[in-house]
Amino acid sequence: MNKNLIKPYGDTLNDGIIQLCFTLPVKNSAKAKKAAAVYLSELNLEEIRIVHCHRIAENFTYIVAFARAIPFIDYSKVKADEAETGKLDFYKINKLIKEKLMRKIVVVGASIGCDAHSVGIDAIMNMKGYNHDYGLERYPQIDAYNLGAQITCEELVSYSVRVNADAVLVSQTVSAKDAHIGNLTQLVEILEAENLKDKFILIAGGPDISNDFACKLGYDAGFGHSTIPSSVASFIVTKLLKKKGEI
Amino acid sequence: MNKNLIKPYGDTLNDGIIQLCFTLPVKNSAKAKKAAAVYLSELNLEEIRIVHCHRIAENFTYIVAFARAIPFIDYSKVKADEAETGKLDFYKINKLIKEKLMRKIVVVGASIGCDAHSVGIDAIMNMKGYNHDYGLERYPQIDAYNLGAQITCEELVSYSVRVNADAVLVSQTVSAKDAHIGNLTQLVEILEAENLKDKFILIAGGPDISNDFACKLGYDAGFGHSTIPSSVASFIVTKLLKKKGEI
Amino acid sequence: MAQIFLNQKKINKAKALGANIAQNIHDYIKDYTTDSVERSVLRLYGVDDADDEKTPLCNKIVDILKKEKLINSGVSKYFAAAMLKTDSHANKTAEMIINNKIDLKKVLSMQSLEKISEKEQTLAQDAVSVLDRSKKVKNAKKAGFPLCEKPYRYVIVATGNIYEDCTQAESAVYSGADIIAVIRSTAQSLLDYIPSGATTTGFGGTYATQKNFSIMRSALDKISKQQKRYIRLVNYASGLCMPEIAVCSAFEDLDILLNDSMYGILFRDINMKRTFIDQHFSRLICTRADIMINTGEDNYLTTSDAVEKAHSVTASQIINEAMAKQALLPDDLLGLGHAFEIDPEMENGFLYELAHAMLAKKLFPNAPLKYMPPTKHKSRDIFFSICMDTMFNLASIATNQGIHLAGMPTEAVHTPSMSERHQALNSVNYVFNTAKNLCDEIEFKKDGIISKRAKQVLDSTIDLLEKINKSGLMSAISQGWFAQIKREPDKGKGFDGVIKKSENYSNPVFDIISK
Amino acid sequence: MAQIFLNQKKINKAKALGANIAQNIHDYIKDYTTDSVERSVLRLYGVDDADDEKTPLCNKIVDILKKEKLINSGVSKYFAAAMLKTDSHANKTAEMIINNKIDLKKVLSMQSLEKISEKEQTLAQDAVSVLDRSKKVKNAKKAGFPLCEKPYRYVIVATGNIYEDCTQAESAVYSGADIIAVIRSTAQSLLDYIPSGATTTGFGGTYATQKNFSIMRSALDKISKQQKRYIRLVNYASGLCMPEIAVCSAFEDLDILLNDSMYGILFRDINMKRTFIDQHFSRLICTRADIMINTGEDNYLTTSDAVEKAHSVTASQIINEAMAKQALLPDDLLGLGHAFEIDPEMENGFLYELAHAMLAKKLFPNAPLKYMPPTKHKSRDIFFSICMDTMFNLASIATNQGIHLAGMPTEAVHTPSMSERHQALNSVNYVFNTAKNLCDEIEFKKDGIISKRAKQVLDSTIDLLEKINKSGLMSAISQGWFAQIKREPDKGKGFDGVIKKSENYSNPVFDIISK
Ligand code: B12
Ligand code: B12
Ligand SMILES: Cc1ncc(COP(=O)(O)O)c(C=O)c1O
Ligand SMILES: Cc1ncc(COP(=O)(O)O)c(C=O)c1O
Repeated sequence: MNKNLIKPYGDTLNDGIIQLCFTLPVKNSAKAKKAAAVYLSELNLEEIRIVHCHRIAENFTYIVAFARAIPFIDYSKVKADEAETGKLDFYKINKLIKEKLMRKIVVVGASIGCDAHSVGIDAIMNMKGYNHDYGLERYPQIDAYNLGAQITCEELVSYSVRVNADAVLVSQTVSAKDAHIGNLTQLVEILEAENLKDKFILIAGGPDISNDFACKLGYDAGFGHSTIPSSVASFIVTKLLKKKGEI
Repeated sequence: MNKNLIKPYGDTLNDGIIQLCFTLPVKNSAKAKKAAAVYLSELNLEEIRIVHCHRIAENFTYIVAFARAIPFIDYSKVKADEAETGKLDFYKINKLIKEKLMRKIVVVGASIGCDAHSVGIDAIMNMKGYNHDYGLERYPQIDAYNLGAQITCEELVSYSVRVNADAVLVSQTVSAKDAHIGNLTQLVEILEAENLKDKFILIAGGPDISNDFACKLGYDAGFGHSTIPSSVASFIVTKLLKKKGEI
Repeated sequence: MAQIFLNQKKINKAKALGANIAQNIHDYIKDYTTDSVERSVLRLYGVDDADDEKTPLCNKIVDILKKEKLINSGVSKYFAAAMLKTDSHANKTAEMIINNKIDLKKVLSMQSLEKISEKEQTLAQDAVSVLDRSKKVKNAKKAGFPLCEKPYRYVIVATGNIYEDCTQAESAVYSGADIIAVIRSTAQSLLDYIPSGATTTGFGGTYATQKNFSIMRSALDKISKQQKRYIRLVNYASGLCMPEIAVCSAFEDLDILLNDSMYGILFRDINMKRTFIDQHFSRLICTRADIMINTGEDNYLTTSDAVEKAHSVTASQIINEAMAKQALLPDDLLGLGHAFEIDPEMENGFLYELAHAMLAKKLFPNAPLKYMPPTKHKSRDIFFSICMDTMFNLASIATNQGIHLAGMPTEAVHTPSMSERHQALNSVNYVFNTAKNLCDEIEFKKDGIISKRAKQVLDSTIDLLEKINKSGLMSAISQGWFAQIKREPDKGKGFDGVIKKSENYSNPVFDIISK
Repeated sequence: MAQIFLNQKKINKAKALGANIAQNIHDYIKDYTTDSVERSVLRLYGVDDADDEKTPLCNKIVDILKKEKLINSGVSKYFAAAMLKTDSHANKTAEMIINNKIDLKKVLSMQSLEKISEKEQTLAQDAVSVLDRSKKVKNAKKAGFPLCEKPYRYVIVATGNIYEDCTQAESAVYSGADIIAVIRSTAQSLLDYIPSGATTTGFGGTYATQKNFSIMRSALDKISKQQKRYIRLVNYASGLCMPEIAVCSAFEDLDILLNDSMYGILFRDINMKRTFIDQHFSRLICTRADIMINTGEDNYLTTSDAVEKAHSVTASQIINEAMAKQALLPDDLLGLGHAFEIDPEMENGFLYELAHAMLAKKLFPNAPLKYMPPTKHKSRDIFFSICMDTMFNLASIATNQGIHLAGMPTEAVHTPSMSERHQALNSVNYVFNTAKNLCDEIEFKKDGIISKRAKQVLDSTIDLLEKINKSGLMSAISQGWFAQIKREPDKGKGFDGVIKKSENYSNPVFDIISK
């Protein structure tokens, strides 16, 4: 077999074992259990074991299951979709800015809309940083302005124009009912309307944000859960150098 | 929409939310995370969120994910596959045996092959019973013989012939690498070879045994996890009465 | 209960400092009212309708009074006068005011001040009897069931859709919940009005509306009967409408309100004066209607480190208690908050958690402490999160807490789904039962890590309270001493809703319930 | 350590009863040998090959001796004589015997008894030096790493395929495991021989073969180096080949063997005489090769109730200890077993667990107690199982256990997969770290539930031991006093392998290592 073909591993190569948990909106009964198995068979699974069924409300049944997943995928054809950061560190980044850009760069960050979560953007911007990686405020070659949370798109844009930002960092944490999509889209629309879209490197971040997702919304990059500040700085510098034709 | 169509429920009807956990045999990396998402998309899932990836060995990545399942199934078309027991209780069963069969019935039980798990068959046979439901030994109208664990098929068959059993109960707990299938099949083959297959009501039980599965192997019924003794007695009596033409 | 030794003199000192800090705030706020306080008066007088654009009538009336610069005297007398004029019920009167059928500028001069004052008294008495009724109704309901054992099992529902919330709540009660909190839609606390009607479109929570309160209350009453235990209902007051939410909650027989004297300031950038005034009136209403308050000290530990800043939680509890006492809240309605938020990677972190939890018990022995689960350090590996919650559940039962917020395996992922709430409650039920009397069994070494830690936090608390007392609470907040968030006294949302009372200000409800 | 008060006199009494019970068994077994003991001698002399049908040569030789009715004198002298005759190595000699190139009936008379005896001595000395070598090698390896902190984190692998087992073990060590146990294929304990070679086809476990031992040992040595800590390897002795497994384990530098004086009798229906004789010789080998034994009291609680029959666990520990002392095992190799098996629905069950765990610590303060996780009452709701294991982990660290078997979320579902082991170890690592010194902090009330319970179990243990001492252990077992399973002295598997020693029986290895 093509050794690039992979599927989940339980305790033996290619056994395909996966665990599932979900609730079905039916009364707990032998029929509900069977329905769970039938349902899972629709998900390309076999040897389905419904190991636990429990009534968690009049008409709802909680289910724990194990099964073998049938398909293989070709791992050699998978393409990762993280932002390309070049993985530079604090020192390299400052050195590059100083030597190649020959000026400090300006970064503005905020958590926009009604999102009150500031810890994420703080982790990227504050001196202290995150997970033993310094925040942007600590970079001697970066002027970092953190506007905090609950900032309207308008405020963010006008501030960024005022300080002549190179990059604008936007944080979004609440994603229930796609709350984040509305906010992120609005910002892009405003920038486009004011012809500012290409002036800034526009970056989105938050636990539920992927690079793919952000790029689709019109951002230059997206950073997800447990991002470290230097990855972001790395991305910005690389992008600026590219713009300047330095790489 | 047809109200019989169902899918998993997270916190809103038909949101399809399910949780999954599995390991992929690849090095933890952005590519591994993406592969996990690609894989799940092969399972008829959408809005896939790979929320956690962790290296658990050089070339293995542990993954926790949430996603929305796409298909609906028609609940009205699902047919439960439990053994039909009629759900009689201790008193009704004894009464039926006494009044309709007019003789005690004989039941032999054992955990066969190299399976040393006896707690399951004991739960069904012993006086004490299981989950506040008396075991078969307690039934005045049943002569119950529990041979215990690690019993060979031959021993079980010859004993059952000797006591002129009405029903033979077989327990199987170890199912790793399908160990139980071998044992259960062997018993049926021996009975068939000796032309005894129709002499006994043949019942299999154990945590991983379903009625469907047992019937496919040639058993009259199969009972799974948390079976209570009265369900089994109920099944036996109903079956005997049917044979006798009493129902 | 498991015991630790603390110096009673130090406890007294901390409490005295708290009282002083609260008194200083009280001295300031007594001369002020707010938009929301005035709107509350209208709600108490019966104005609960909204116009076609869903703007509450009480907002419109207060806006008119503000435009006319009449607001400093309070809405009470104007509205009483208007009612005398229309001789109709409150909503009708409100409509007529809004439609310019009645001119508030002139309404006072249209009848004798005595008659107006009499009408105000009647309206106020009626309002207060509605608050009293809520207390009675709840007590009667509770009396019908066996006493609920502490810690109460508290879970949230947060679908955004009040009807789905009911489904979720029913399931949660079925799995053992004693308390259901309907989380508000994100940023509702910044709305300067209460939305109206049944709603189905919240983000990360469901709008707090009077109608939603009543829908959930009925659902819970139904489940209460089925499950044969009283189920408490919680919503959130802190925000720009603190006192109004309190009024609606009293109307709909809610049991508990998230109601912190500083949460809105710190976490919502709401103006501090506005908040201090609002929380006071809202708490007076809670006192009268027998609504327990829950404070939000747990939130500090989402932005600060739980070990480093443990004393800020304790200091805030002491201040919240002192302010609650100003609003006459009895101890048994004082659900002071704290949280199990220490980094799970810290060596002996659990010992510190026990120390913190016992310190709170020791400082507030009669308050039903609200203990929050780990949230900030929750893993996205939901299987690991369950371990953390199990340890939290144990800390709670071992230290005899009052209200136990069930931690969710998916805390770091999404608002909980039905299955996750079930998983969470399974753990709570198991631990509370299997370790039921552990708290009566254990003693901690006098000179051990736990005892030392409790003492140390108390000492730091006293230091902090002394500093706050010296500078005043408002200045303390502006220096970032809580949650490391700085807020200015005259900045923040809702500052324009702070109103200086004029000499002839009247608010007879306030007068009755603050006695 | 958390303390409970127990009467030292009672402890002494219990121990004395245990010693007496063991002495009685010892008096019986000293006159017997078994097929497996004799095969062990052959293995110790170097016979480790199998024939084309994979039957071990040592089995064939013992069979020949039995057929010829020579076995009562022991295999040693016959084999020594044969080796003198062939002047070749052990396997070659064995082959020649099997192929009738050498007639064992005649071999003794072919040379002087003195020479034979000399040869026996040389063979035995060499064998013992191999055992000694194993001890040295292990100690040298351990010395290369920092001391491993207790409780050791122990997990099982059970894929059935030794190569997959290595993959699983590597992952487990990566997640924090200190000990890897390779579970045997179901019912291997009933095989009256040790399979040979690398195997990939076990059911619910992997065959214990010398080759498999060595494959796993190398894999672990590699990971040890990477992870910079010594990783211990465990296999199972109890069964029809107890002493032979011990020999193979010593050859391959295993660290721990499941080795119980009664497990095989009760749970495998192995003849009790056979078991008593086998366990004694196998333990002598363990003592010499520095292999820790783990006893199996935990198993009792899978068929009996953990509260009702707690004292049967304690009684069995005392007997196992006494028998181990007969085999010269030092305390630090005495991994006595017990388990966290109380019904999770029992009120205050956790308090009882603590009492049981502390009782064991108090009775065997210097033994590295092997603490087993909940298994029987594990839920098929894996999320709930994690809660139970988390509480178990806490009980373990709070009472300072020696060896901690990590409970698996899927215990009630299937043998653990790689992800599940990771989940299990995450919980262990978290709890052991967050509650690291809890054991030094807590004291239990003298008259509390926990202290009373410990006393009560000790009292019942003494009662039971007195009864056993009166009737004799064999009769006690036949009356079902352990695990409620009855076994007859002369029934059960392997009884035909019990051999009365003749006057001129010789087993020089036994003689050396039992001194
Ligand atoms: C702390 C917290 C709060 C605090 C926030 C305090 C503050 N000043 O930030 C308080 C208590 C105020 C709060 C309130 C609410 N919260 Co909240 N909160 C959390 C909590 C516990 C931790 C979040 C956190 O601080 N993480 C730590 C940081 C460092 O991680 P991070 O945000 O992911 O950031 C990292 C990356 O994502 C990335 N990143 C983030 N932003 C950016 C930006 C850029 C440009 C880049 C490059 C990278 C980047 O880098 C960071 C470092 O690696 C989470 C649960 C959890 N454990 O995750 C819930 C959580 C986020 N909250 C939630 C909710 C629903 C709310 C409320 C709406 C509840 C309610 N109805 O009242 C309210 C209202 C909030 C609002 N309107 O925004 C939900 C969100 C569900 C969802 N997915 O939609 C969560 C997941 C809890 C839950 N399970 O229900 N919350
Ligand atoms: C107790 C136990 C043991 C005891 C058994 C003692 C005894 N005398 O029975 C001991 C310690 C000896 C043991 C040993 C082993 N065990 Co074991 N054991 C368990 C354990 C913890 C509990 C099983 C139990 O007693 N359940 C309670 C009874 C009441 O439930 P039940 O068996 O499901 O029975 C109910 C129904 O299934 C049904 N039923 C059962 N039989 C029948 C028959 C009929 C006719 C009917 C109608 C109904 C019926 O009715 C019963 C009542 O509702 C399980 C884990 C778990 N929690 O489930 C592992 C488990 C079953 N064991 C397991 C294994 C692998 C082993 C070993 C092979 C390990 C090894 N390699 O050494 C050994 C060897 C066993 C062997 N050769 O058979 C695995 C099986 C994995 C698999 N699916 O293949 C399990 C699941 C543990 C695990 N996760 O690895 N085990
Ligand atoms: C005291 C208090 N009030 C209110 C809230 C919720 O407020 P908002 O609706 O602003 O998110 C919280 C949240 O945790 C709180 O602790
Ligand atoms: C002491 C002891 N020996 C052996 C075993 C395993 O034996 P078997 O291979 O017979 O299943 C166990 C199982 O738990 C045990 O506790």
